[in-house]
Amino acid sequence: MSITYLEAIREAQALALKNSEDVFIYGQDIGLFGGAFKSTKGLYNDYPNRVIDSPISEDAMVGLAVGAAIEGMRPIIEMQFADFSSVGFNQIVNQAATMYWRTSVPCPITIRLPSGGTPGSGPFHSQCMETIYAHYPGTIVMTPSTVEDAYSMLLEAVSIDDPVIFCEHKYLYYHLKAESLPRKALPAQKARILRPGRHATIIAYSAMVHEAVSAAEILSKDGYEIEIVDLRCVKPIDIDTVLGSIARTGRVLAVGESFPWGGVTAEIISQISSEGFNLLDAPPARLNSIDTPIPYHPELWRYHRPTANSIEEKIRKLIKE
Amino acid sequence: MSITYLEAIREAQALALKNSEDVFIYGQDIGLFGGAFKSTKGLYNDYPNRVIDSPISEDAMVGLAVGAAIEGMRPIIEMQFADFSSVGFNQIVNQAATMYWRTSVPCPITIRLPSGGTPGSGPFHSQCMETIYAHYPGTIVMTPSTVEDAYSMLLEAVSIDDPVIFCEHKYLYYHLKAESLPRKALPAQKARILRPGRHATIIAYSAMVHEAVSAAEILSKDGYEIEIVDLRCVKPIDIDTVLGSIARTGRVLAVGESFPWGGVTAEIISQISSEGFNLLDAPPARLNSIDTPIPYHPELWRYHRPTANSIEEKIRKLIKE
Amino acid sequence: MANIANHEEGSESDLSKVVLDTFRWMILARTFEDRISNIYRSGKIFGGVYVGKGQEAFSASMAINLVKGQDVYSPLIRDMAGRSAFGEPLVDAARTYMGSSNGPTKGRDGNVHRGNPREGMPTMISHLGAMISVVSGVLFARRIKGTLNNSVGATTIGDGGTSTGAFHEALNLAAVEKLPLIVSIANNQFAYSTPTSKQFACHDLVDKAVGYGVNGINVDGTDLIDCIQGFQSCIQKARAGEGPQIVVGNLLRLSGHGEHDDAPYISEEIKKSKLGIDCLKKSEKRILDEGWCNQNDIDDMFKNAVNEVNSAIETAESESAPDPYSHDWNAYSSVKFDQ
Amino acid sequence: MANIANHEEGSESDLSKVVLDTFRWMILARTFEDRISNIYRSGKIFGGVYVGKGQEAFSASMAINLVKGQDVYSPLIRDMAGRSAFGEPLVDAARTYMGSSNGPTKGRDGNVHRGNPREGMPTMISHLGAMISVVSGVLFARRIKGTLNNSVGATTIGDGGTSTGAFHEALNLAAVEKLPLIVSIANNQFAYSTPTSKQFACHDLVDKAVGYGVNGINVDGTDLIDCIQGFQSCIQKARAGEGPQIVVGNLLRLSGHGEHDDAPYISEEIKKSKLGIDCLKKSEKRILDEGWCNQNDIDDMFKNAVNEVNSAIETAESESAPDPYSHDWNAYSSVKFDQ
Ligand SMILES: Cc1ncc(C[n+]2csc(CCOP(=O)(O)OP(=O)(O)O)c2C)c(N)n1
Ligand SMILES: Cc1ncc(C[n+]2csc(CCOP(=O)(O)OP(=O)(O)O)c2C)c(N)n1
Ligand SMILES: [Mg+2]
Ligand SMILES: [Mg+2]
Repeated sequence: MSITYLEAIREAQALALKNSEDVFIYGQDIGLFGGAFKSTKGLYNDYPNRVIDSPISEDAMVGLAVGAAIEGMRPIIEMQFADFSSVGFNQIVNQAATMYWRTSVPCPITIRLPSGGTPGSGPFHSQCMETIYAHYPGTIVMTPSTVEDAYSMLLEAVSIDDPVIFCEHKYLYYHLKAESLPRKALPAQKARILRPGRHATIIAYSAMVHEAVSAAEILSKDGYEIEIVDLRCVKPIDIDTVLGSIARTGRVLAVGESFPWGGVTAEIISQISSEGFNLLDAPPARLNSIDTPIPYHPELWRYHRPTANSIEEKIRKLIKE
Repeated sequence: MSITYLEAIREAQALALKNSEDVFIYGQDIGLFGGAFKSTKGLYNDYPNRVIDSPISEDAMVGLAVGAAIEGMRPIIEMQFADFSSVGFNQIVNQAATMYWRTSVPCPITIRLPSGGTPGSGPFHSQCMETIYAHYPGTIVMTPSTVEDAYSMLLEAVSIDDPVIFCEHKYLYYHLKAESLPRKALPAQKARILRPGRHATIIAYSAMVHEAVSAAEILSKDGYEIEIVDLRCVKPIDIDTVLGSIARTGRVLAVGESFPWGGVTAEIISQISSEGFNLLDAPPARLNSIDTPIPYHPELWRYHRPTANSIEEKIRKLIKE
Repeated sequence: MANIANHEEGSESDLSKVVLDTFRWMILARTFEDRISNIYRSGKIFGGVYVGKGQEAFSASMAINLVKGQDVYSPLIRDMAGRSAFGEPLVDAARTYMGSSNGPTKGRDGNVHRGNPREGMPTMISHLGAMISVVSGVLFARRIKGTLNNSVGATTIGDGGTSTGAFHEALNLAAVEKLPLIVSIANNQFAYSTPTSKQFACHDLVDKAVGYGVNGINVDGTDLIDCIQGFQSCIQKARAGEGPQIVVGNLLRLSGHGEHDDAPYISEEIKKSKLGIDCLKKSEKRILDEGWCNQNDIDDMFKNAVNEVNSAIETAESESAPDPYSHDWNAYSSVKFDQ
Repeated sequence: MANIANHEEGSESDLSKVVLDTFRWMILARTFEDRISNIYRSGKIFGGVYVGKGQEAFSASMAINLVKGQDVYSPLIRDMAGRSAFGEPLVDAARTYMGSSNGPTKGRDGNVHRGNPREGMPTMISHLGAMISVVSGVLFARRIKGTLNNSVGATTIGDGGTSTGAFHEALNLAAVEKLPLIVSIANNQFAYSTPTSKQFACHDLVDKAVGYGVNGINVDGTDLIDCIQGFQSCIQKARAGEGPQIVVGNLLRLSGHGEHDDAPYISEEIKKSKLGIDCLKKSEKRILDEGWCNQNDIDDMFKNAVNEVNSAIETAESESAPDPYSHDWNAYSSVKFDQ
């Protein structure tokens, strides 16, 4: 058997629907059609009452989820693309994320954001929005990078009593395969040391983890052992695991696919600098996309986002400092 | 004569309307009524054709501004409170901010966000949203802290060919006074050394500049000379001025009123750590609000945001490290 | 004072009973808000004060037709009367204004931002239009769970709030799902200073109903009996499965937008028009004319209201403000983490 | 082929002329999109392909009534025919699909995301509903500047797009400002897979017009002459200062949502209904029946279209892809700064 990242997301939803009658899925075209990416394929057949097509109304979709959460349910909202969640932004950050704090009533909703770039998708079907949502108090923001994590973290997201922004990466949907789904899993809020090393640490998440791994493989040919930390969850950040790694390597590069200003890499480098200053043997480095909208043309797109090559280059510099 | 921060904003708009027939102001209650904060008071009388009340439609207000900008005008949009710009978020970050890059047609709009906390305003009338907008490519984000800057930077904002998010701080509206309006001004994108020092640098912007100054005054009694850099513009950040200051002091604290995750302080500390690592004699420090929504009750509010006292405390620690 | 909701239709004594009940809540709301305005003017309220003066009949008439413990009610800024009629303890209101740490939000949010989502009162955020989909979500969940039974969800908005995308998306969604949702639109002719002519171009707000495929009616918002009967019929339709209902109330707010605002933009002409009639006075006159009670009874109602208000405010004032040092600074229910 | 917009009404020869002109653009659009679909299937297009098959009559009829250089037109994904009729150079379309660096977005955005804001064609973003307020803004600016004259702004949306808050806010704003805005709603019965029954509950989309206080009409989207005349009358009304106009076209998309989609959700029944009629074939028959031209002329039109398409695609294919190393990576017009 072999299962893709996309199938893992579907399986997690199937299990969540099975485990609890409080779970339902709401989104555009997610019913009989199975979703724009087919991540709810077949679920409508098994749970016609709980896999429901919505109008094109992201604001109301999120509001509806909040109301259902008040009523004790655990809705999953699928945005057709992460980019369109901008229309539901107000309900996410002001309604859902503040609910528990204002009223002491939890708001267990999961918002699935098909995120990130793929060639030819352009500025409005490629965005990574973890930074926007993580900035606001009250949200938990997950960014799984593996098939196993996509599965176990989505299940955990649905079980958490707070709003979870689940950033699933579209580039990984079909590219990534695993042999089987996990039975046990690291808690979602723990970072994972994906690859041990000693010359430098790369902190990455989501699709960038794989670029980092490729870079590390290239660098290993020159004898560099690069440790890779997969953040998994970007809010909260498991800073202890991060600092533990830097304690071993003394050098760090944070890599993120999203825009450069104030994103995950800024938060992580800033936390490292404040809390792990004395662990650092060289200036901490960052790598993000270029500060423009995400280009449509694959030639431009490949250059716009960090890749194994640009990571490799950055690490070579970092190691020399 | 004495002029407040709020009056400076009105005067800048009056001058902008006078200087160019391409300028108009659009927003809720900004016409005859003069705006919720009276920052357009009297302007309707002089320019009834260009100071226009809008319906409660933040999405459409921004869209309209973009259309007018295409047509060569330079609209100023007033959001009644920064917090409500969340409803116009999509048009701001996806329509306005990407316009030039997609089409080579500039989008000279200014969006005024009455920002920041005042006692008793609560979670939805107190937000600082500079982080959200600065994250996206294509926006310029200004955060004036003085009466003079409020005036000159708003004039510059209107003259800039890109969308400017103008974060004016409500706490400063009436609290801050100057003798007169400036005739010459530092370009908006330059940071300002507000107070020279040698023991540490505080990087601040908007209302936090004044808390920093108060902290510095307290600390000066103990012989500590604290340099204060007022960022003025948070995107782009004038990193050269920042690094210049740190080269003198070796220690830095970045202070921001907004939520702690990934904001201006993260970006600035992260840039400093990467580019000015060797200038640092101690771990760079940050101070932001607590990671909850902004509380209504003044007792809670004062504790939630950074104050002169909490800044002072942080600096004392920083100096000992 | 019991919350009378399930009276039978048509009977004269039933009508008089519900009118008197509703009238009492109107008096309580007016008395409370007048008092809060005074305290505001003395500088003792943190933040703004927004009152429902002139809108009490419309507001309370919706809520009086709801059943607490069964129905959902999400009020907005001018719904003091509706809140009371729905069953919100007066002391909760007082605590929120006075910043007591015992209030429903513990001092975290203020004035009109109180509620109890688990007791059928989702708590408003300031962004206009945002509560309609939340109420719809509660109903949607109940339908999935099979617990909808006879319940309805009700929420309110102003003439200005109809311009929001949130209003549109939520109402359209509720119509598609045929949810038992009642949206009352208090058309008080202004959104802050903005007259309806700069807010919408339809002839009548109720004209929007057909575009959503829902039922809509107009009521005279200054007339208590018209309000009660209008809501009664619409709420019954919603309970009967006829889908969302819009009830437009035509009236005037007899105050500024907030108590800081002396509303120079409201013309004398409109104040003197039919819209400017004070629903409280009109109700009183009608009640007396109909002989449903006498002047003494009404005087007692006002006295009782003053006593209730005094005691609620005293309680709230005697309670401590939230203490930032012992406050639970955690925006998360599931986790405790530092950032 | 000139863009005929200001023909006089009523005259038979005028009608035949505009029908033939429009029909030519329909043919060009169909030919081009069929070709692009083929290229897509051969794997040579980056990203998705969304075509307007079945919607050409409705799309082109709006644009043929507009005047380039005067009016504003912001098309959406199914408006290849309208774009052509408005005057978009075919090679711009080809360049965008083929990723030529000479295209209007220089490879920065793709397929349907092309335009020329300064030439009256604001460029769509993907978020549905977002262009309506932009077009309104152009008109609003012209009115302020006194340059509105006779011009109108036109934009299109689908049945699904009417559920967005952006649609509502923009249409309401345009109605309040009485802008000469025409919004065509192509009701092709589905939004991706979602049928209209899950999208709105009104009896007819045109019922929304009264709620905005604007004029609205229905046209048979499969019938070219009905489309042309419908748009003609509405655009004339807008020019005459009668404010926003809604034109609902009832039709079916004769393709998948995108070329990746074989649309199993569209039933045979609806395909065989009147809605499923191919507007191109219907127009051809009508033209021949009326004797407005003969079969040879029509064959020539198709041949010409093929030639035009071939040459546009050849040009685009011969051009270079954008080069990331020399590309101007700057999202700012006013400043050049590194982040
Ligand atoms: C989305 C949004 N934009 C702006 C505001 C600021 N605001 C608060 S109340 C108000 C006027 C509301 O008018 P209306 O809906 O008619 O209600 P009324 O105050 O008349 O009861 C405005 C503009 C807001 N709360 N939400
Ligand atoms: C705000 C927003 N949400 C979701 C989408 C994703 N999306 C793209 S096209 C589409 C269906 C549109 O349906 P309709 O408006 O009927 O137009 P049609 O495709 O039928 O021409 C959807 C949901 C989007 N583009 N914008
Ligand atoms: Mg109103
Ligand atoms: Mg459609």
